[in-house]
Amino acid sequence: MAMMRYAEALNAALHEAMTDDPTVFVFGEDVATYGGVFQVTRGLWEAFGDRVRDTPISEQSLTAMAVSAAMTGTRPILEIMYADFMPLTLDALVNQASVYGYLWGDQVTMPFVVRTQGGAGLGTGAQHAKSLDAFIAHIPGLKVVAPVTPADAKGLMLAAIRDPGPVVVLEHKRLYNTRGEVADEQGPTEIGRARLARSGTDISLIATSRMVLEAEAAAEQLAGSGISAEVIDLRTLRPLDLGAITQSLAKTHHAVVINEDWGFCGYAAELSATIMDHAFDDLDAPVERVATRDMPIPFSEPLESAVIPTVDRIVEAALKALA
Amino acid sequence: MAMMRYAEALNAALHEAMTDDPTVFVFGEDVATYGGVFQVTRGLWEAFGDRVRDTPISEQSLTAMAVSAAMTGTRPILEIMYADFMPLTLDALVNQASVYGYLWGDQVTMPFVVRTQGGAGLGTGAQHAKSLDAFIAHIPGLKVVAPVTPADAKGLMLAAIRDPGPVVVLEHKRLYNTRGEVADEQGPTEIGRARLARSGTDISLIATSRMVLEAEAAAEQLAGSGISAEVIDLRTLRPLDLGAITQSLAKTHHAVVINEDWGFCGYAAELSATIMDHAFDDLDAPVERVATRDMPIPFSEPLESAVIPTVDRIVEAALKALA
Amino acid sequence: MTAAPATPQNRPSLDEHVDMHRLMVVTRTLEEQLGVLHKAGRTRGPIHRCDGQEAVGVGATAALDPQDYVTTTHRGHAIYIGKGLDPRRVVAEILGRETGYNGGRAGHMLVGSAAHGMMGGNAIVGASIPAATGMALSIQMLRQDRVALAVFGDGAAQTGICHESMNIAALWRLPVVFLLEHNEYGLTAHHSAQSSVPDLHVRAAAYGMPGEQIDGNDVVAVFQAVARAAGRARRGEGPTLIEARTYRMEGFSTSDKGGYQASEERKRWAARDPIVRSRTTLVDALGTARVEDVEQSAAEAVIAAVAAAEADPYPRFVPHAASATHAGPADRVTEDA
Amino acid sequence: MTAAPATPQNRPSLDEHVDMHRLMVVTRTLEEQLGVLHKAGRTRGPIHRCDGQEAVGVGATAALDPQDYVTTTHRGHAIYIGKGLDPRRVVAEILGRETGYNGGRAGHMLVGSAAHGMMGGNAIVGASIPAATGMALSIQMLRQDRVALAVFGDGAAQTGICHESMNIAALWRLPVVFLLEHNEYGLTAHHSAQSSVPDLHVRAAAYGMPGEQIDGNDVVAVFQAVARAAGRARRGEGPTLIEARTYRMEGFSTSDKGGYQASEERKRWAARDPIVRSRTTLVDALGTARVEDVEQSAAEAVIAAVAAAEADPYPRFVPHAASATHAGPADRVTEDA
Ligand SMILES: Cc1ncc(C[n+]2csc(CCOP(=O)(O)OP(=O)(O)O)c2C)c(N)n1
Ligand SMILES: Cc1ncc(C[n+]2csc(CCOP(=O)(O)OP(=O)(O)O)c2C)c(N)n1
Ligand SMILES: [Mg+2]
Ligand SMILES: [Mg+2]
Repeated sequence: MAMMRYAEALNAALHEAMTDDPTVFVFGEDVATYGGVFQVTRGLWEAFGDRVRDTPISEQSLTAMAVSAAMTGTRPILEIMYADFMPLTLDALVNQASVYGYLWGDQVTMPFVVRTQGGAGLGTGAQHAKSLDAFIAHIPGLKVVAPVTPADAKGLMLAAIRDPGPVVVLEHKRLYNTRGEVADEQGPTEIGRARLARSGTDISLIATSRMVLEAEAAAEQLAGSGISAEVIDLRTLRPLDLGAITQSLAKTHHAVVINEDWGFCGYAAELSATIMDHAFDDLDAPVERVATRDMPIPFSEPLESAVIPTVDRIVEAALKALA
Repeated sequence: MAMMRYAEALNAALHEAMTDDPTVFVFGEDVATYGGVFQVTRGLWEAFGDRVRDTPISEQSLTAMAVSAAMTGTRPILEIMYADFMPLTLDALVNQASVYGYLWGDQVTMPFVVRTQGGAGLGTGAQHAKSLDAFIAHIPGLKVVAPVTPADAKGLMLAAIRDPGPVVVLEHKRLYNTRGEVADEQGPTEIGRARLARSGTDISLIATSRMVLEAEAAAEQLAGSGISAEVIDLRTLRPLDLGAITQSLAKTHHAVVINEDWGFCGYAAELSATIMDHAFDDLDAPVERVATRDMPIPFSEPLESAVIPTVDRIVEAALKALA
Repeated sequence: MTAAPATPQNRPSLDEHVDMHRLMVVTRTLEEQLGVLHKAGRTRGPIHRCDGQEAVGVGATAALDPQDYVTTTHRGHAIYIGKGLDPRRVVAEILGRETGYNGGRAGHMLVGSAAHGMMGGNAIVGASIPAATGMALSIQMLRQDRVALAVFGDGAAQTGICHESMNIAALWRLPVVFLLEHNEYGLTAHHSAQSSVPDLHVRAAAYGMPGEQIDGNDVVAVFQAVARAAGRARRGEGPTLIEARTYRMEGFSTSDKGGYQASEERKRWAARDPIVRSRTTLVDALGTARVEDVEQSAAEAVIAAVAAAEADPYPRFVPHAASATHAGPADRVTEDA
Repeated sequence: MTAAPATPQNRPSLDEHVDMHRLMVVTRTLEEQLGVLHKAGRTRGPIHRCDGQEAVGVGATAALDPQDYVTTTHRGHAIYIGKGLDPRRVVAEILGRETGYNGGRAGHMLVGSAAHGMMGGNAIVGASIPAATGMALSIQMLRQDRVALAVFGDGAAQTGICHESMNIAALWRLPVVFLLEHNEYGLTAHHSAQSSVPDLHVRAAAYGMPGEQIDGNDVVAVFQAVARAAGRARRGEGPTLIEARTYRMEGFSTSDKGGYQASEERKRWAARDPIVRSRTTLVDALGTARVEDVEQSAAEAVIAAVAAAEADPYPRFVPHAASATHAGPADRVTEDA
C-alpha cells in the first residue's frame, strides 16, 4: 500500500502494462521526452524508447491511426491533451472505431485507449476547460471510464489497456495532484462497476469524475442538517452500472445526478433518463440534474466559478429533491 | 398555396433569401453545378453564380470558415452532405462558433447556417445513415431545427438564414420527396416553437424530424384501439419549446419521446430528463424513450429495419406507458 | 533486414499479367452486373462502380504480398477482387446477404476481410489514409515484414487527414504506400474545382517523400510503381506517393443524375480502356484464343457468382452485445476499499 | 481595382520603423511583467509569452491597413499590441478584469477586438488558419479592399485544417496571407519531431502559391514580406505562405517545466534578439538618446498599464441568454395549419 498522486497511479499503470505486453505503445503530443504536460507519461520514454512517441499536432489522424493500429496487433494508448480537443477525434471514434466491432464481427479486435482530461476551475478558458463526456459516451462500441481515486486511476487504466475494445479514459486536470492509497498489487478495476463512495439512506448523489469529490463534500454538509446522503461514484460512464443506481434508489427514493459536462443533452440527462426508465416507481421526487451551465466556460475566476457545479449547488439540489 | 416537395421548399427558401440579401452565399460539396446530391440547391448557381460554390472535401475547414465569414459581414450557408460527417464540424462548432457570442459579446454576430441531413432506412450503411442530433444540440449558442413538413422546411430555413446566430438545420433523406402545402407567402417559422401535429388526450408522442410521421402513424393505430394520442412535432431541438411539452403533459399525463439518434446520451434522453425536470408531478407513468438501437446501423434491409424506430415500437411504448 | 524484393523490372511476369487481366475482367463484369441489377431494382442504396479504373486496384494489389494490408474507399471493388476475395461473397455482401463477407452488415462500401489483409472499404472520404498509416505504425512497432497500402481519390487528397497522415508517415518512415487514384472527379465536381494544383504527386515534396505520377490505365505501370514503393517501405525507407491518373467511366454512383462530364472527355478516356490495352499486349504474347478464354471464364464466373449470391438468404437480426449501454448485472455495488 | 500599394521597397519608413520598435518594446515589457506577476502568484491559468518573437507579430501587423483582419494563436500578445490594442485593456483581459477587451471572459488566449480587426487569439492549434481564410472568403464575396492575415505556428502547420485551408485559399485566390511563425518548437517537441520537412515554406508549392522563408527576427524583413503578400492578396492574386524563422526564448507557457531546450541553442538565438537588432539600425539613424527615449516611455507605459489593470475590478456573472436551452414562454403550441 502506498500513497500516490492520481497522476502517479496512472503512470504506474502505464509502466506496468508496457512492461507486461510488448504490443502496448504510447503516443501523443509531448508524451515522450517531456513526459506529458501533466506528467502522466513521465519516465516511459526513458524506459521504453521508441514505443513512446511524441507526435505532430494531428489529433484527427492520430485517433484514426490508433483504431487501425489496434486492428492489426498492437495496443495503442493515445493521449489527447485536453478533452476540448475530443471533437477532432470523433470522426475516428464514431465512424471508424464504433462500426467495425459489429460490421466485421470477430475478424478484428480494437484494443486501444484514448486518454484525455477535462474539467474547469483552473482558469484555462473556454477552449481548455470543457468536459465533453456526452459526446464520447454517446458512441456505441466504446467503453468510457472516469476514475476519481488514485486506486481506480490505476485499476481502470489497467482494465482499459487490457480490454479487447476501445476505451476512453476521462481523467481530470484537478485530480492529478490528489493523493490516495493504492495497493501495491492493485490490478484492473472491473469496467462497468460503480463504487459506493459513501453509504446513506435519504438521497442518492450519483456523480462522475471530480464531481464525486464535490458530492462527498455535499454529503458531509447534508449530514450536518441530519440528511443521510449516499454517494455513488459511477467510475464507468458506458456501459453504465444500472444495478448500482436502481439499488440505491430503492433505498433512498431521491436522487441528484452530477456531471461536469453541460446539462442539455449531457451525461446528466442520460442519468436522469435512465432513472426514469428503470426506477420511476421508486422516485418520491424528480431527479435533480447538476451540471455545468449551458454556456461557454469563462476565463475570469468569479465567472468560471459561477458556471461549474459546486458543493452549494449539489446541496441545494438535494434539499429541493427532499423538500 | 402550392403542393411542394420538401426539397423544393428548402430550395425556395434558399432562392428567396439569396435574392433578398446579397450577403447570403451557399457553399459545400456538389452544391453548385450539380445542385446538391439531394438537389436542394438546384438552380442557385445558375441564378447567383459565384455566390454558390462547389468546395473541396474539407468539412473541418469549411465549417470554421463559415463561422469566421459570418463574423465579418456575410451570411454563409454550408451544406454538410450527411449528418454522419458532422463530427468533422464539431471542433468549429463547439470550440469556435459556440464561444464567441458569449466571450466577445456584442462585438460580433455569427449568422451562418449549416444544413445537413440524417436518417436511416435507405441502405446507405453505417457511415451514411446516422442522426447525430445530440452532438449538435449539446452545444451552447447554437440553434438546431428539424423541419418535417414542407411548409416548415421553407419557414425554418428562412428563419435560420435570418437568425443573427448559428443555426444547424437537420434535414432528413427520407423527407426530401415528401409533399405538402406551402403557402405562397410562407415566411419564417419562429425558431423555438413546437407544432401540434395531432391533438389527443391520453398520451403525448413527442417527436422530431421524420419520427413525427412515424408518431402520426402510431397515433392513428392507437386511435383504432380507442387511445387518443397527441403528437407534438418539436421542430426546434434547441432551444426547446418547454411550454409545448408541459402543456401537453398536463393534459395527457403520459409520454413517449421519439428521436432517430441513438438513445444513450441521445436527444431522447434529454427529452425524458426535461420532463423529469419540469413535469414530473404530471406523470402517471415513466416516459418511454424510442430511439435507434445503440449500435452501428447495418446495411442489409432486415438488419437496418430492426435497428431504427418504427411505428410498431412507438405503439408498443405507448401501450406500455398506458398499461 | 529482409531480402530485397524482386526488382520490379522483372515483373510482372507474363503469368502475373494474365492474372491481372483476369481480375480486371472479373471487376468489370461485376460492375456491369451491378448496373444491371440496379436497373432491375434488385440492389439497395448507392453503388459506386469503378469501370475504367480497374488497372489501379488490380495492379496495385498484385504488387503486394498476401500478408500486406490494404485500405480503400467507397469505390473499392477492384481492390476487393485484387486482394483475392471471392466474388461470390463480395456480391453477397453488396446484396446484403448472410453469406457476404460481413454478413450483410457492411454493404458494398465497407467490406472487410482481415484474413486477406483487406482492411476495409471506407465511406468516409479520406479515412483510408490514416487507416493504412496506423497499420503501418503497427507493422513498424511489431517489426513485421509487411506494408500497408492506402488507396484514395483525388477528392480525398484535399482532406485534412491526408495531410496529417502523410506528414506522420514521412516523419516516422512508416511502411505505407499512398496510392492516389485520380479519376478527375470528386463526386460531381471536377478536380479543377477541388484542387489548387492540377498534379497531386507534387505534394510528396511537402513531406520530403518520393512522389510520382503514372498512367493509371496501364496495369503494368501500376504494378511496377507500387512494387517499387512497397520495396522502399519494406526496406525501412518510408512512404511514397503515387498518383495514378485514370477516369471514372460510369457515374459517381448508381444515384448519379449525370450531366457534368463532357462527352468529349469520356470518349478520350474510353479509347484508353485499361482492359483493352492490357488485352492488346497479351494477345501479342499469347494469341487471341488464350486471352479470350481467360476473359470468358472470368466473366462467366462472375455471372455465376451473382446468380448464386442472389439466391442466398438475408441475415436475421441479432443485437450487438459489445455496443451495450449497460453493464451486465452485478450482485451489489462495489464497496469502497 | 484598388490602387497598387506602396512598394515595400520604400517601406517601412523610418517613422514606421521607430513605431515598430516601440511596439516590440511594449510587447517585451508586457511579457516580462507577466512573468513577474506569474511568479508572484497574481495570474491565473497558463500564459504563453512570445519573448524573442516580437518582430513577427509587430512587423506583420504594421504592414497591414487598419481595416485588415488578423487571427492569431495562444501566443498572440505581439499581434494584439501590433494591431493597436490598448495595453491596459489587454493586461486587464489577461488578468480577468471587467475592463479587459472581453470583460475577463476570454482570457489571454482568446482576446478579440473587432473594431481593431483583431479577430481573435485562438487556443485551438491551427484554428487561426481557417478563421482568416473564412474572413478572406467574406472579403471576396463582399468585394472589399481588405486582407486577412493568419498567424500560426510550426506545430499548427501539421494540422489537417492547415492543409484544407491553404488548398481552398489557393483554389479560390482568397485575399489571405499565411504567416507561419516558426519558433522551432510546438510545446515541448522540437520541430524535427513534428514536421517531416525542416523548411515549411516548401509546402506552398503543394498549393501552387508563392512561399518564402524570411528572418523572423528582423522586423523590417517581416514588414516587407507581409506587405508584398498583402499587396498580392489585395490585387486578387491570392494567398502567400511566409515562413518566419524565429525562436521562443521563454518556456512554452508559465507552466512549462523546461529541460528540453539546449542552452547552446538559446544562446545562439539570444544573440539575434529582434529588439537588439532593430535598436542597432535605429541608433545608427537617430542616435542613442532618441531610441532610448522611445524604449523607456514604451516600458513605462506598460508598467503603468499593468498597475492600472491590477486595480481594476473583476466582472460579475450574468447568465448568457443566447446560449439558452429553452425558448421563451409561448402562450400555446402553434396549431397545425
Ligand atoms: C468526409 C466525407 N465527405 C463527403 C463525403 C461524400 N462523398 C462520397 S464520395 C465523394 C467524392 C470522393 O471523391 P474522390 O476521393 O475523388 O473519390 P472517387 O469517388 O472519385 O473515387 C464525396 C464528396 C463522404 N463520403 N465523406
Ligand atoms: C488542437 C490542439 N491540440 C493541442 C493543443 C495543445 N497545444 C497548445 S499550443 C501547442 C503547441 C503549438 O505549437 P506551435 O503551433 O508551433 O505554436 P507555439 O506554441 O510554438 O507558438 C499545443 C500542442 C491545442 N491547444 N490544440
Ligand atoms: Mg475522384
Ligand atoms: Mg512553434
